[in-house]
Amino acid sequence: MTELALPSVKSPGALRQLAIYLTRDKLALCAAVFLLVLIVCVLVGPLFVGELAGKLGLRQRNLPPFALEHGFIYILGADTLGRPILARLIVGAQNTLGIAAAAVFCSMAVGGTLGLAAGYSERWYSHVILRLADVVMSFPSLLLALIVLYTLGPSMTNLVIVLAITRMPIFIRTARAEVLELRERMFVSAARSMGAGSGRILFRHIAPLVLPTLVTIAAIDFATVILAESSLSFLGLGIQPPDFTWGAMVANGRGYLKTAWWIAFWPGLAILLTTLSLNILASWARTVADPLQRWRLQSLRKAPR
Amino acid sequence: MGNKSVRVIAGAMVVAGWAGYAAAQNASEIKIVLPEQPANLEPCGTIITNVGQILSRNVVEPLTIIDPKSGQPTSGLATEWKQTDPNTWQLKLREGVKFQDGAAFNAEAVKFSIERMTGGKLTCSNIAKFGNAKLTVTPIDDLTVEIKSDTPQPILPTLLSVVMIVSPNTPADKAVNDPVGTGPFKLSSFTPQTVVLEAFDGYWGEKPAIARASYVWRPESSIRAAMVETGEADLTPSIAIQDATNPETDFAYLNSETTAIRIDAGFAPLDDVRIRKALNLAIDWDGLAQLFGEDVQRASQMVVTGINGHDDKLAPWAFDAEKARALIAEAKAAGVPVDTEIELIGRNGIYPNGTEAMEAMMAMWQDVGLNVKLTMLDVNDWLRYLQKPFPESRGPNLLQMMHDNNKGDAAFTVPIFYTSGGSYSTFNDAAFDKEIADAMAATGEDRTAKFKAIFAKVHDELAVDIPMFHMIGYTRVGSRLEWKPDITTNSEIPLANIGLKD
Amino acid sequence: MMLGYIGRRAYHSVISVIGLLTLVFFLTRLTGDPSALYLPLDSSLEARQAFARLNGLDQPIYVQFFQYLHNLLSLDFGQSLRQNRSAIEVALEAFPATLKLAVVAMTLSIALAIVVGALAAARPGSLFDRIAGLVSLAGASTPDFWIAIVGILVFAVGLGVLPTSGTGSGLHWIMPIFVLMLRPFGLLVQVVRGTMISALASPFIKTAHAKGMKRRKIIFGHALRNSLLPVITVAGDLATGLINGAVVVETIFGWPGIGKLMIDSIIQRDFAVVQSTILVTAIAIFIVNIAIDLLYAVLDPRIRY
Amino acid sequence: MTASDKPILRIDGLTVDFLSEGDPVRAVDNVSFDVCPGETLVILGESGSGKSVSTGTVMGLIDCPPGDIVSGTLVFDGTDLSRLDNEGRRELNGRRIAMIFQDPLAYLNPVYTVGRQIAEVFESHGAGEGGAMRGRVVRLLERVGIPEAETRVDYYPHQFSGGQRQRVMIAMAIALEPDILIADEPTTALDVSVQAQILDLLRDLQRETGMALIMITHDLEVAAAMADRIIVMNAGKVVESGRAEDVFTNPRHSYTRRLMSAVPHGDPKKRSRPVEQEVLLQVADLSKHYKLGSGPFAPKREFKAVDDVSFTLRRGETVGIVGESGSGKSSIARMLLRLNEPTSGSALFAGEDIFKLEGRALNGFRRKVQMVFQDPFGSMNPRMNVRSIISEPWAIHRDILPRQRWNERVVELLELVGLKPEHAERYPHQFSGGQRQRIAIARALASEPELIVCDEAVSALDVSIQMQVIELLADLRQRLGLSYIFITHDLPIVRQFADRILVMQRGKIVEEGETEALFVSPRHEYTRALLNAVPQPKWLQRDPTPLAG
Repeated sequence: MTELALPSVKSPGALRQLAIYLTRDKLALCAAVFLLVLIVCVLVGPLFVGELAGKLGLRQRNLPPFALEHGFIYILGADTLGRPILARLIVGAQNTLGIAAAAVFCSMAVGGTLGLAAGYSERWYSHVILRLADVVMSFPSLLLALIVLYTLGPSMTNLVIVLAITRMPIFIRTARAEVLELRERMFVSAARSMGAGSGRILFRHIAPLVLPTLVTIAAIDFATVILAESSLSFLGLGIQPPDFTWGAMVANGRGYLKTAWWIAFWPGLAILLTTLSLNILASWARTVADPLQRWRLQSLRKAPR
Repeated sequence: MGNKSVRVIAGAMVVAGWAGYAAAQNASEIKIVLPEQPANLEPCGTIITNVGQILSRNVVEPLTIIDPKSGQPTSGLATEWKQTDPNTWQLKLREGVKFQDGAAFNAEAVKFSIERMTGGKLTCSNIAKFGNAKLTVTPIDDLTVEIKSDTPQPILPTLLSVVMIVSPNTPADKAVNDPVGTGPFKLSSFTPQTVVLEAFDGYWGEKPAIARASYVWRPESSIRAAMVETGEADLTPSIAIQDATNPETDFAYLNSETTAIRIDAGFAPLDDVRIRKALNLAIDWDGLAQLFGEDVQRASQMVVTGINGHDDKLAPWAFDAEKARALIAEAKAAGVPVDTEIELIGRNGIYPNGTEAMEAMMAMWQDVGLNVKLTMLDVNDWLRYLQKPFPESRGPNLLQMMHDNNKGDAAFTVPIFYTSGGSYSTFNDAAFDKEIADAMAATGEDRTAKFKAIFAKVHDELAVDIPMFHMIGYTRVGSRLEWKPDITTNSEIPLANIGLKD
Repeated sequence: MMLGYIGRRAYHSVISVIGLLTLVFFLTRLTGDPSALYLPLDSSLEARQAFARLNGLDQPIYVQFFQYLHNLLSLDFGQSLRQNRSAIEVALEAFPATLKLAVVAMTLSIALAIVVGALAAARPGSLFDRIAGLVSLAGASTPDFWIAIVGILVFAVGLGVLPTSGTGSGLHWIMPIFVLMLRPFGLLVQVVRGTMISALASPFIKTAHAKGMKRRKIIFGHALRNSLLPVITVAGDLATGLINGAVVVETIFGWPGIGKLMIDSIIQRDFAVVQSTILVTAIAIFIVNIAIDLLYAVLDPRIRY
Repeated sequence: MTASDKPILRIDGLTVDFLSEGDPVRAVDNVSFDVCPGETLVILGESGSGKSVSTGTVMGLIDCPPGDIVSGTLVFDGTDLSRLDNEGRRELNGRRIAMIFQDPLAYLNPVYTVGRQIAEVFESHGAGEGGAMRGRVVRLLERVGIPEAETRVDYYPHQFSGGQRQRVMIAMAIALEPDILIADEPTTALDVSVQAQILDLLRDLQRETGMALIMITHDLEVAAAMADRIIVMNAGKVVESGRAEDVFTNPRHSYTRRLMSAVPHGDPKKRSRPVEQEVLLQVADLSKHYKLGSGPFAPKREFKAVDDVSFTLRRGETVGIVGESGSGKSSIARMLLRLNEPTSGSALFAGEDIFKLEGRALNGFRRKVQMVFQDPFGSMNPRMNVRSIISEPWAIHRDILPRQRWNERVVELLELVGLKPEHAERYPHQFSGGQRQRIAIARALASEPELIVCDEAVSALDVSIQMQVIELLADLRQRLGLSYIFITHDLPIVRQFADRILVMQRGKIVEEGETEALFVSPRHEYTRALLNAVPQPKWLQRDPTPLAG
């Protein structure tokens, strides 16, 4: 991972600066707006369309999109049980993003902490942690997921646990690598010479500098997790009906791609746009973080000739 | 960029590629695409769909063959049979039959095959059809055998349709992947990609039109359909209804599978017959039927027409939400805890659109005020609920299930479902067990009548299950083939019956 | 020294592999007794118990485990319940198919990603850069099974230029490879671009300019060579993660590889095969990692083990 | 040939902006100068004076954030450089105009052998191919004084010492005998002795090839040693220019005068008042050995970073430890602060052995001894603002100060080190080098220490700033009765600040003595070498006999 350090976001000035940089990159702006809208939908949407999403309409199975006679909610068409796809997209977003967010957060928190420990100390447990990471790394994550889900049963929580575990190594390794570099920095020696204990150095001095990197990875991982979840659904082990996610919607609709493409298309598109937005924002953040690149996002005014 | 990259690769590969891909198979060679890879090719496992569809009556042949129309056994490798006493049958064997390895087909070979099945040294699925009967086979002469059983076997000839005769040179103590039988085709190769059969010149019967058949497998229905459409394959025995879009090539057939929901009558509120009837009444059957295609038949019992014991008069439950609500209210008044959560246990991929069906039914039941919650399980967990011993932890539950009886007689259905000892049965009623025992022992008209009575009672009085539909399978048959699926297609695809247009 | 290093790595990997196998053993056993799966639905309880006895599944789990370890010592990896032959044989038979897929896909992704990424980095913000970025990210953001099925419907059924699935001619490779490439290619382009940009900003590039070197030589000779290391790291992780993509691709395109085998055998509870596949893939992954480390040493003279 | 008077390069009214958020930052403002063949022009200025930028434009190297040439002409040998396209520029670079940089390690590509990198110069200008080139490269390396050039030609940059790397850079630059060599701070990162050698090399090469040499430096000695003519830059403007001797002997511009006055000269008043006899620190037989040989090629051997060092420090005294890089002076500092454990030896601080302290005792000791590091930026957490940086010692040692008094104390300290109260809310990156070092000192003072160890505390700063910081330290010493261990590679600086000086070489103390005495009559030859290494002004050197064409 390339070293990323977002400009300190403590002062409001920095925040405004970030906002300005965002407006300079149209693509990133669109991505941000899209995600914003999405989050709003997730928060308030279910209140309005919650029960519609489960409402059977066997008489309007596979209703094609852009037909308004059944009402606007059917604008994107209806699925194999005649349920409005739009409503299901909104409700599905809640599960999809909920699961991804939870999984990514867990793996970042746990993996990050383990990585810090493994990087800072030379004791036995740092070796254990690394071997652990190796084990998970050399364990095809889909298989791990399948086994655990078979063992624990495919519930929402277990799904989160599995996805979190499979994504953990990357955080462990990155955090460790960063710590190995940071702990040799002068200000760490300075702190130690002042008598600061390991805990203080680790969490007051090192962690804050590792965090931005982890956050950026998390953004990219968020996308990975959404995709992983959809792959699980494809193998029939994602989240189980009556609950559903975008991945599950794509998986269920895939059989109809030829006859009723819209059933799998819209959720597929939703996944694509979401992950794409996250990736775009991540690479935008990389540019902002890089002092050699940041100027690309600045308004450069030349002196009058 | 991604697309550009494809172009690049394509460009690179087209040259090398074209030849291999475009080479059309020659006329008498066909390719069949199955939904899944056969785990093995053990002839004793032909009742497993994807094994049977390859081996049964192609490589290995049974002693008797069930006639799809009547459900009665007809001559296979055994030409005629008679019952000498309730426990004993005597068979005449076909003359001039050779095994593909040159060994002669005779009474000894039959003895060997049956003992190999029943020996218990290898896992033999087919033997399950015999229940726990102990068979002793004694050759009378070269082409006559006598089969003795410890219990009366009124329908032994029917049972014999699952006895696949293998060459005496087959190892008797371990399962094999290179079966040798008497069939019109012999196994040419078995790789993770494909199984290839080639015509066997020494076949006793008439020479089939097909010279060579290769089997491949694709789990995605849409892809199987596409393969036949593009001519990469000539036949796929099962595609999902949504893929059966072309009347020229796609044929529906009653596939002897009956779908149902089992009610676990052991728990309140399901122990109350009113609730069980309400469950039957609450479903919008016509609406549900759309999930499986307009040709599905609404089922009132667990066997299809043509199976001895099927009761054509028996009318299925009709959709009547009001009546359902009334029954529930009545039960509630009588103190039945109707609000208890009822777990609806489904199984992933049990049949096309099975999951959607469960979702729909859950919604409908909730609609009439029953607290039904859906849980989808994978096969292995689902089996724990299907078969005894049931999990201790279970509460009131409904189980999605599918029953396939293409063996011509209700005997393959009734005992497992409705006797106290039956491995699917959730209730025990000594009197009812007695009735079933009688039916099992009876023969002819009497037998048929008894089974009909049983189905009627199950449906009208006990309502311990919710028969859904007699299912329709869809096959896609390439334009150059002359073939129609029938009720046996799920268990066998005799290549000999496939003709070639030209 | 080099040998010593490899020895150390090998030792670590052996530990992880053993840990892995133990984990898999117990996890899989937790998914329940498979007897019922292998017998027809209407088979009796006795039949099932007989089956369990026949395959030693009735033993207490720790006994089974020691039995397993004991057999391992004599390189007996157990029998496949499903295919009634040696499990390792099954795994090894399936492995090459996947290996071929992975190697081709990875090589192409890396090669293409380097070219595209380098060109994008040469003129950051240019039209090419933006398009390349968008396309690559989109590639990395699409559910692979979805794109696979769409691909079949379009190229095989619609246009009829490619075979739907299966193996054989070169044409059969195109779609699986393409689907498998999407994600690695997408992510690698990002990495290459990022590292190239920072490499192009590094002082020795100034020197090269001061020498009067040609721009092309500077980009591909100096900058690229120095930005390869992180690319290789990421490529390595992607390669090890490729097995997941392989599962989907193999399932859809009927490719008889180890990924599909893995999933099938866990679904079928064919424990011995699951363990064997894990063993094979884990070893493969371990070899990849070693190779990467050695590649480091080759590419960067400062790195010595 | 001798310095002709016809300029090979003439720059007129060059103005360069750095574009950034909002208004552009003027880096170079209307700068004009020229240089003739065989002549050495020194551009003298402190960091940020724009001296590097002006020459960067000559090579067409302007780094991000993007530079923008607002106006000015750069005429090289009759061609206007600002009108050249990339190809034309490429033709000139390396062939007729060459450049060497401050930090050779960074400016050499780590993954290619030096031989290859030098050969590239020939290739780029179609001046030779494959086998033949190797010979030329080797000869070049020999010329710039790389021993065993025949084999080292295949070595990688990291396998050379700092001085040798700079020689490699030079070899690369002179490969095609350019008309102009631009040297941007070529010796700044090097030890004085090495610096002298490099300067000699440059002089010799110039004499041989008759090339013009444009030398950029902030170091007055170096400037004096090299310059024929000199221009002094400050804040992007040329403030003074002329013959070196004139500028140095009677500077006219005020800024130049300040620079000159910043040149250290032994001024007793900066020394501490007579010291008490109480011994504060007693170091005995201190050693630190490192096990080497983790590499594949290096055999297992032991490296003695610090070898059996003993010295004493009285309360209120300042001891200077002088030595070049790798002499082990910093290792001593790190051990005294318990950052590294010694291999053997003892150090009694106020009677207690530092190396035996544990737990609370150790914390107590850490309060009394503080360190000021070379790189103030690196020694501060970029994520913490000045307030939390300075108050960190109180957060660690709870008993020093009650929390409610922190803020006012921070303000006191800031004022004490000459900063403003409002600085408390800012972050390190918002300060200049000198200010950062003041913050570092404030932090050191926060725990009311008795001894402050300064490890190269001023080396990274511009000369004028250096003096201010030294004065601050001296002033604090008076007011707070502090003791210092002052570690540096720069003799002149300690001369006016330290009471006693230890000269270290390869982990050993080779000479110890009262400052004046040591400067006037150095006994050990290494000390002498160090003193002589300080370059002599060119106009005092006996004039080099010019070589014929």
